[in-house]
Amino acid sequence: MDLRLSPEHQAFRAHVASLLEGHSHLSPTAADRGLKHPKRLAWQSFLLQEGLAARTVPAAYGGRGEAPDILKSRIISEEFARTGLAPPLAGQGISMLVPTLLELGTEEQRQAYIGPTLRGEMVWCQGYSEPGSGSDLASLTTRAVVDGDDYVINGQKIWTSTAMQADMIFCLVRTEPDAPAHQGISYLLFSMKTPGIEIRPLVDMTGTANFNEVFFTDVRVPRRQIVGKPGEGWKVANATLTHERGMLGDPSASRARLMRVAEIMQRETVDGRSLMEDPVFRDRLIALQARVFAMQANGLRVMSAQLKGESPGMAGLIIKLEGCELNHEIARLAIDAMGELGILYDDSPHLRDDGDWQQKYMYDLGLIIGGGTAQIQKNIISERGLGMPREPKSAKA
Amino acid sequence: MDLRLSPEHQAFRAHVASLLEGHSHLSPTAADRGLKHPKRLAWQSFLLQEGLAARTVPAAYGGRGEAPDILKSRIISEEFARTGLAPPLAGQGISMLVPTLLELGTEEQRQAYIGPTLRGEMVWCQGYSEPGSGSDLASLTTRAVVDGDDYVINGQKIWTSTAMQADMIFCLVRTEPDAPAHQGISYLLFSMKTPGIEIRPLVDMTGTANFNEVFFTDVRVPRRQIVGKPGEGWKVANATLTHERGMLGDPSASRARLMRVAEIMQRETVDGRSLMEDPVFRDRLIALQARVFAMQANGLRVMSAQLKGESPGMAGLIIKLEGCELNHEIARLAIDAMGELGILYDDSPHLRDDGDWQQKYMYDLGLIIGGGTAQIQKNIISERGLGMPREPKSAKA
Amino acid sequence: MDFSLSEDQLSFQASVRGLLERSCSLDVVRAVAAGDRGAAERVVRDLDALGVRGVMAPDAAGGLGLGLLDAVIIQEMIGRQCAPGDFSGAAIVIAGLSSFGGTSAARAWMTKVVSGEVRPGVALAERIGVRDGTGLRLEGGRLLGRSLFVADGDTATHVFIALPSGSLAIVDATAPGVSRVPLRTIDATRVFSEILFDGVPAEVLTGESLAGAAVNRMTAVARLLVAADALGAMQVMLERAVAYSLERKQFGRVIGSFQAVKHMCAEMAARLEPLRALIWHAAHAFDEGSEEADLLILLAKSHAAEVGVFIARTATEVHGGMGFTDLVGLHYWFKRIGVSRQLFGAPEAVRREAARLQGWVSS
Amino acid sequence: MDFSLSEDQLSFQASVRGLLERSCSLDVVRAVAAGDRGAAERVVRDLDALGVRGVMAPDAAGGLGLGLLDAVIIQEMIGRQCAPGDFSGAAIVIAGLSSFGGTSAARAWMTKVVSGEVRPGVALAERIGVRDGTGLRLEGGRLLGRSLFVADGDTATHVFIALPSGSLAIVDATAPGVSRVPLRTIDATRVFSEILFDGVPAEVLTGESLAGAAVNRMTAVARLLVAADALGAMQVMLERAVAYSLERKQFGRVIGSFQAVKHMCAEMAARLEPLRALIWHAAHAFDEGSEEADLLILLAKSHAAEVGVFIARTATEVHGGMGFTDLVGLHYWFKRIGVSRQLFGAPEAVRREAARLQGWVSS
Repeated sequence: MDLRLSPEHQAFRAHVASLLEGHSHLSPTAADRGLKHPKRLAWQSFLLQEGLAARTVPAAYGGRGEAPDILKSRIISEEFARTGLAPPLAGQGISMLVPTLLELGTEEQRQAYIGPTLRGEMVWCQGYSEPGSGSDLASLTTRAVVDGDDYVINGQKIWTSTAMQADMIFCLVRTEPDAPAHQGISYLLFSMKTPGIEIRPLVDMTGTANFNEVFFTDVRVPRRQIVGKPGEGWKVANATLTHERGMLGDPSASRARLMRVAEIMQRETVDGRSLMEDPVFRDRLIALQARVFAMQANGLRVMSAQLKGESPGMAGLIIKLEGCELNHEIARLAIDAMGELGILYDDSPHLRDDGDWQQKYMYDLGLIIGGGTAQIQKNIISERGLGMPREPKSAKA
Repeated sequence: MDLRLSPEHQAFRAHVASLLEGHSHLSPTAADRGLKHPKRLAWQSFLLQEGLAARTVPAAYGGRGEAPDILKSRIISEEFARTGLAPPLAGQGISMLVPTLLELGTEEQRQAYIGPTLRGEMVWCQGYSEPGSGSDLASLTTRAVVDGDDYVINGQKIWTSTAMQADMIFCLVRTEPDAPAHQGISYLLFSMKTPGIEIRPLVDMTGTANFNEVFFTDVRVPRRQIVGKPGEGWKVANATLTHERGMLGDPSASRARLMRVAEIMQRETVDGRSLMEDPVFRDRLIALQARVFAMQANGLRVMSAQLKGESPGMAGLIIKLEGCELNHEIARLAIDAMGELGILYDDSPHLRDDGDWQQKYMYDLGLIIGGGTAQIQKNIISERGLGMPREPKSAKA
Repeated sequence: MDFSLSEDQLSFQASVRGLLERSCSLDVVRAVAAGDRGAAERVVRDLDALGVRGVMAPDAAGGLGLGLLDAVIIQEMIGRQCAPGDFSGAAIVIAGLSSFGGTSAARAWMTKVVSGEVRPGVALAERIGVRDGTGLRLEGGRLLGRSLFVADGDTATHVFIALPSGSLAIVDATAPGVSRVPLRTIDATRVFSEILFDGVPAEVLTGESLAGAAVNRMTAVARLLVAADALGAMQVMLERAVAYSLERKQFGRVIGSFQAVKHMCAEMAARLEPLRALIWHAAHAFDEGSEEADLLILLAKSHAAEVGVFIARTATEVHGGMGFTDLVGLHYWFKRIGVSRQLFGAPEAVRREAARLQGWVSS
Repeated sequence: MDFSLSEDQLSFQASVRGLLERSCSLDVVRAVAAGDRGAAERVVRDLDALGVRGVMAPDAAGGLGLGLLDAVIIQEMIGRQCAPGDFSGAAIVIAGLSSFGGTSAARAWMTKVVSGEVRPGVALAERIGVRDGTGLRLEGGRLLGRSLFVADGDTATHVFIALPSGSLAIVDATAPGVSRVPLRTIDATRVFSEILFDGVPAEVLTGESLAGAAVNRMTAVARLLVAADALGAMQVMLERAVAYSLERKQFGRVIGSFQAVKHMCAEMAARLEPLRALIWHAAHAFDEGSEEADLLILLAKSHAAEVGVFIARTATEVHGGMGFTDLVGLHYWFKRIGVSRQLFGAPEAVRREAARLQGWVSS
C-alpha cells in the first residue's frame, strides 16, 4: 500500500495546476447561463486541446488519444475541485454515449457524433425509462416499426433530463415485438428536432423540472441510425449503464458536504450555544464522518483495482447504494441541526446556504429511489456480489 | 375515552389486593425450585379456588366458570406485578392447550386433561416446529401411520421448551401424506413417557438449554388421542397459535424494563459522571421511552377493542413485531450505557443485575428470529392488515 | 375503562374528513401551495361551518365545549388532506386563554377567537429556542424585537405571543410598528411569518403565574396538534403507498407482491399504529388534567417526528420515481411531515425537556 | 498510488488463515470457550511458529519489521476464526515500546515480548474511562489500585499499564501483591482479568513525554486491532449467512432466493466493505506517521462498533432459530463482535475523542 504519487504523476499534477491557474480567466461562471454559452464552448475547446477533457478519446474523434490513466483522471478532477474552475462538460452525451460509440458504434457514427459532442456543440439526452418500466427496462413498450428505410417510433419516455436543451437523443425502442423481452430492443440515435416529438417538463418534489416526459408520435428515423444490430439494444444499453454507475456517489463530494455541515454546526446557535456543543448532534456528525471516510477509503480501493485492470468486486458494487444513502443522511443532519431554519426554502428570509440542504435532501432521495432504485442495487449486490439466486419467476406471470 | 375503572372493577381490584396481601406467606419464592414443588401446587390450588387463576374455565373442568372480563384479568395480573407474589402457573398447557381443548376437544379429553393441567399436576410441552419447517409449519414431516388402534410416530421436533419436565405433549404430525400440505396434519396428545421418545437439550446463545430437540422412534399413541378429526390439525393448531400471540410483547413489562435502565444510568458513572448526564445516552433513553409509552397506549387500545368484542385490527397485528424489537433495543441501550461492564456475564465480578441485560438481549433476539420470525410478522401485517397479496408461488416449486 | 373514540367523536371526525375530501382535493392543495389565498380561505370557511374553530372553548364562549382529544382527531383529518387554515392556531390560543378562567379580558378574547372575529397568529418559537438575531422584550407595555415562525401570521388580526418570561402578550397585527414578512418553507400548504415589533403596544393578560400556565398550555397543545397533523399525513402516505403498490406492475407482477415492498409497508404500519395511540393517550391525559400529560405530550411530539421521517421516506420509496415527481403530489405530505418535525421544538430539544421534566438532567 | 495489499501481505494473510482454519476449528473454539487452556495455548503456539508475535517489532528486536497494516490483516484472520491468544496484546505493547526508540530498557523488553519470554497483559481501561471503584496510582515507585479488563491478564508474565498520567508502567504479574481475578464476558474465546495491585513495585519507562506517546500509540493500536478482529468476525458471519440461505429451504425454495433475505445480505455487504477500507486506510496512515492517523483510527473503531451491531444481528436473523442455538456456533462470533464494541472505548466515547481531536468540543 502506497498512497503517494509517482514522480510522473506529481509532475502531471503540477502541469495541470499551472495550466488551470494560468487560464482561470477563461473559466465560465454561474452567470454564463446556457449549455452552449460561447464562454463555455471556448473553455471546453481549451480543455480538449490541453487534454483536460476527453483525454483518452482517440485524436481522430477529437480527443487527445492518451492511454487510460485513472490516476491522471483523478488528478484532473481534484485540481478542478481545488481551483474551483468550471469542470469539463459532462452531460450524458459525453459520459455515456461517447464511450458507447467508441465501443460499439460504426465508424460513420463515431465521425458524425463524437467530435461535436465533445466540443459541447451537440447536446444529448437519454431515452431509456418509461412510465411502465422504471427499474425493469426489459419491459419497455415504445415501438419502432420498419417502414422502408426508416423506423417509425411511437411511445413515451420519462425521466429524461436535459430533453429541452438536447439536440439529439440516444433511445431504446422495441423493434422485434415477438422476440423475448431482452432481445427485442434496439438502440437508436436521432435528432430531438424530428417531427412528432413532444417534451413535457416533469416538475419534481424540489419544485424544479429536473426531468421531462418525451412523447413520440410517428417519429421517422433512418434505419442506419441504429447502434449495434436490431435486437441488440439491451447489450448496447448495458455497456452504457456501466459507464453511468461510476458517475454517482463521489466520496470526495461527500466529504466536502460533511465539512459544510460541521461549519454550519459551529456557526449556528440556539439560545446562544453553538450546535457543535450539542453532544447529540455532534455524535451524529462524527458517526457520519466515519461513514464518509470509509467510503473515501473504499473509493481508493476501487481506483487501485481499476489502475491494475482488476475488477473492484464488492467494493465497486456497493458504491451507489451506500454513497447516495450517505449523502441523503448528511443533508438530513444539516436540516435537523438547523431546526426550524432548516425547513426554509425558495428565497425565504433567514434561508441558510440558499436552501441547498433541502434541495439535496430531496434530490438525493430521488437518486435513491429513481434510476436504478435502492431495491435494484440490493438485488445486484446480492446476486452479482454474493452469488445469491435471482428472484424466481412468478408462477402467475 | 375513559381510562377510569367502574365501581365494580375498583371493588374487584380491592378484593384481589386484599386476597393476595392476606395470603402472601403462601406464595412460593425462587428458592422453591421445580415446576411441581409442593408449595407451588398449593399456591396454585389457592389461586384456582379464589378465581385468580383459570377464572373463565368452566367449573366442571376445574376453573371458576366466570364470564370473560379482560379488565378483571388485567387487574389480576397488575396486582400480582404490584405485590411481587408468584403469578398463576402459565405453561403452554395452561395458556395454549386448555383453551384449545375447551374449543375443540372431546368431553372425555376435557375431563381427563384440563383439571390436572390447571392444578399444575400435569405439565405439557408443544411439538410443532421441526428442523426443516421453522416458519413454514405446513411442510412438517413427522409422520404418524395408523396401525390397528394406534398411530405410530416417527420424526423429530425442535424448539420444544420444558420437554424435560413435561408429562405430556400436544403435537402436530402428518397423518395423510397424500393430502395437500395443510390438510394432511393431525393434532395428537400423548405422554412424554411413551417408549421411543428421546429428548436432547438444545443449548442456545445465552448458554442455557431453554429449548430441546425431541426424537420419535416408533412411538405408539392410541388413535383416540387426536383432537379434532384426522387432517384437521392445522386448524386446531391455528386456534392454539392465536392464544400464543397474546402472550408476547407485554407493554407494562417493557415500561418496567425501561425504568430499570433509567436507574442504571443514574447509578453508574464514568470518570465520576453519571451516565444519565451523558446527553447521547439520555437522548436514546427518551426516544425509547416514547416507543414504550406508545406501545402501552396501543395495548390499551387493543384491550378496549377486546372488551367490546371488536377486532383490534392493525393495533393488534403489530404487537409482536414492535414489542419484541423494542425490548431488544432497551436491552441494547442498557448494555451500551454500561459499556465494558455491560459485556460481563455468568457470575463475573463487577457483574450488574446478574448479567440479566445480556441474557435479555440475546433471548429477545431469539424471540425476534424464532417462533414466527420478524419476517413472518411483516408478511402477516402486510397481508392481513394492509390487504397486500401473498408471495406468488415460485414457478420452480 | 374505554380507550377508544366515542360514537360522537367518530362521527364528528367522519364529517370533518368528508368535508375536507370534498373541499380540499389535491387540486386545491396545489392551488394553495401555489399561493392562491382564496382557495385557502374557502377551506377555512368550510371548516368554520362545522364550528371546529371553537372546539375546545366552553359553551359560554360560543365553543363546542370539547377537549384536546377532539381537536386532535380534527387535526389528524386536516393533516390527512394537507389542508390549509388556522384551526390549530385558534385551538392553541383558546387553550391558553382558558387558563385565565372566566376573567373578563380573557373570556372576551376567547369569544372573539371562537367567532372568527379575531384571527390569531401564534408566536411560540422564541419560548422554545432562540435562534440567532431573534428574541423579544417588553418595555413599558411595548413589544420590541422579532419572532420567527409565527403560525398563521399572514391572516392574523392579532398576534398572541409567548414571551420568554412566560407572559402572554397580545398585539394588534395591523398596528403601526408591526411588520410581517412571509417565511417560505418546503411546505407551501401552511403559512408562517416573521413578525417584527418596533415598540408596539401589547396587552399582557393579568396574573403572571396564570400567564405562565397559559403559555405552557399553548406550547403543549401546539405540539400535540402538530404531531396529530403529521399523523394524518403519515396515514395517508401509507395508504397511498399500499394502493400504488397494488396498481403498479414490474417484472410481470404488482410491486405490492414483492416481499421487500410488503415489508416496507408493514414496518410503516408497525410504527404508525402505536404513535396514534400515544397521541390519543396524551390528549386524553391533558383533558383529564393528569400529571402525566406534559410528559406524554413531549413523548408524542418527538416520537411523531421520528416516525414521520421514516414513513415520509419509505412511502415515497414505495412509489419509486413517481413519488419524486409532482404528478402524484405525494411530496406535499412529505414536506408537511418534514416541517412538522421541526415546528414547536425539534425532537432532540423536546426529548431534553422530557428528561428535565423527569429530573434526569442535573443542570 | 496503490491502495491494496501487496503480494507479500496477501500471501502472509493466506498462511495465517490457512493455519487457523486447521488449528482453530469450531471444535477448538468450543473447547477454548469451555475453559480448555491447553487448546488455547496450542493455537498460540501455532501462531508463534509463523512469527506473528513480533510482526511490528524491528529486525533488531527479533521481529518482522512490518507495520500496523500487517498486524491488522493478521488480526482480521484471528477474528475470522474466533481464535484465542495474545497476538494483539503483544502487538500493542511492542507499538508502545517502539516510542522509546532503541533505549536499552525498552528494547530489552521488546526483545523479550517478541521471543515470547515475556507475555504481556495490557491494562488500558483506566486510561480510557474510569468506572466505579477502579483506578490506579503510583506512590514511590509502587502501584496501588485496580485495573479492569486487562487483556490476556491470565497468561501474562508482566502487566503493561497505561497510567492515567500518561506514563507506562510495567509490573511483574507474579510479584506478591498482584492478584488476578478472571472476568467472564459473553465472549468466552478471549480472556480478560481484573488485576489488583497492592503496592507492587513498578518499572516506569523513562522519559515522561515519550511514555505519553507510548500510551497513545498503545491505545491507537489496541483500538484498530480490535476493530480488525471484529471485521474478520463480521466477514465470516456474512459469509455464513449467505451460505446458510442457499442451503436452507422454506416454502419450497432456498431462503436465499427471498428478496427480504437477499436485501439483508446486501445491506450487510454494503456496510462491511467500506469498513474494511477504512481500517486499512487507518493502519496505513499510522505506519506512515500521517497526521490523519489518530482521527482515522478513532473513526474506524467507532464505525466498526456500529457496523458490528448491525451485522451480528442481521446474520443471526438470516439463520433464523438456528442462529440462536449453539448447534451452528454462530453466537461465538456474535459475542466476539459485541465485546469488541465496548473494548478500549465504546463508540460514543470514541466519537467524543474524535470531536475533541478536531477542536469540535469547547470544553
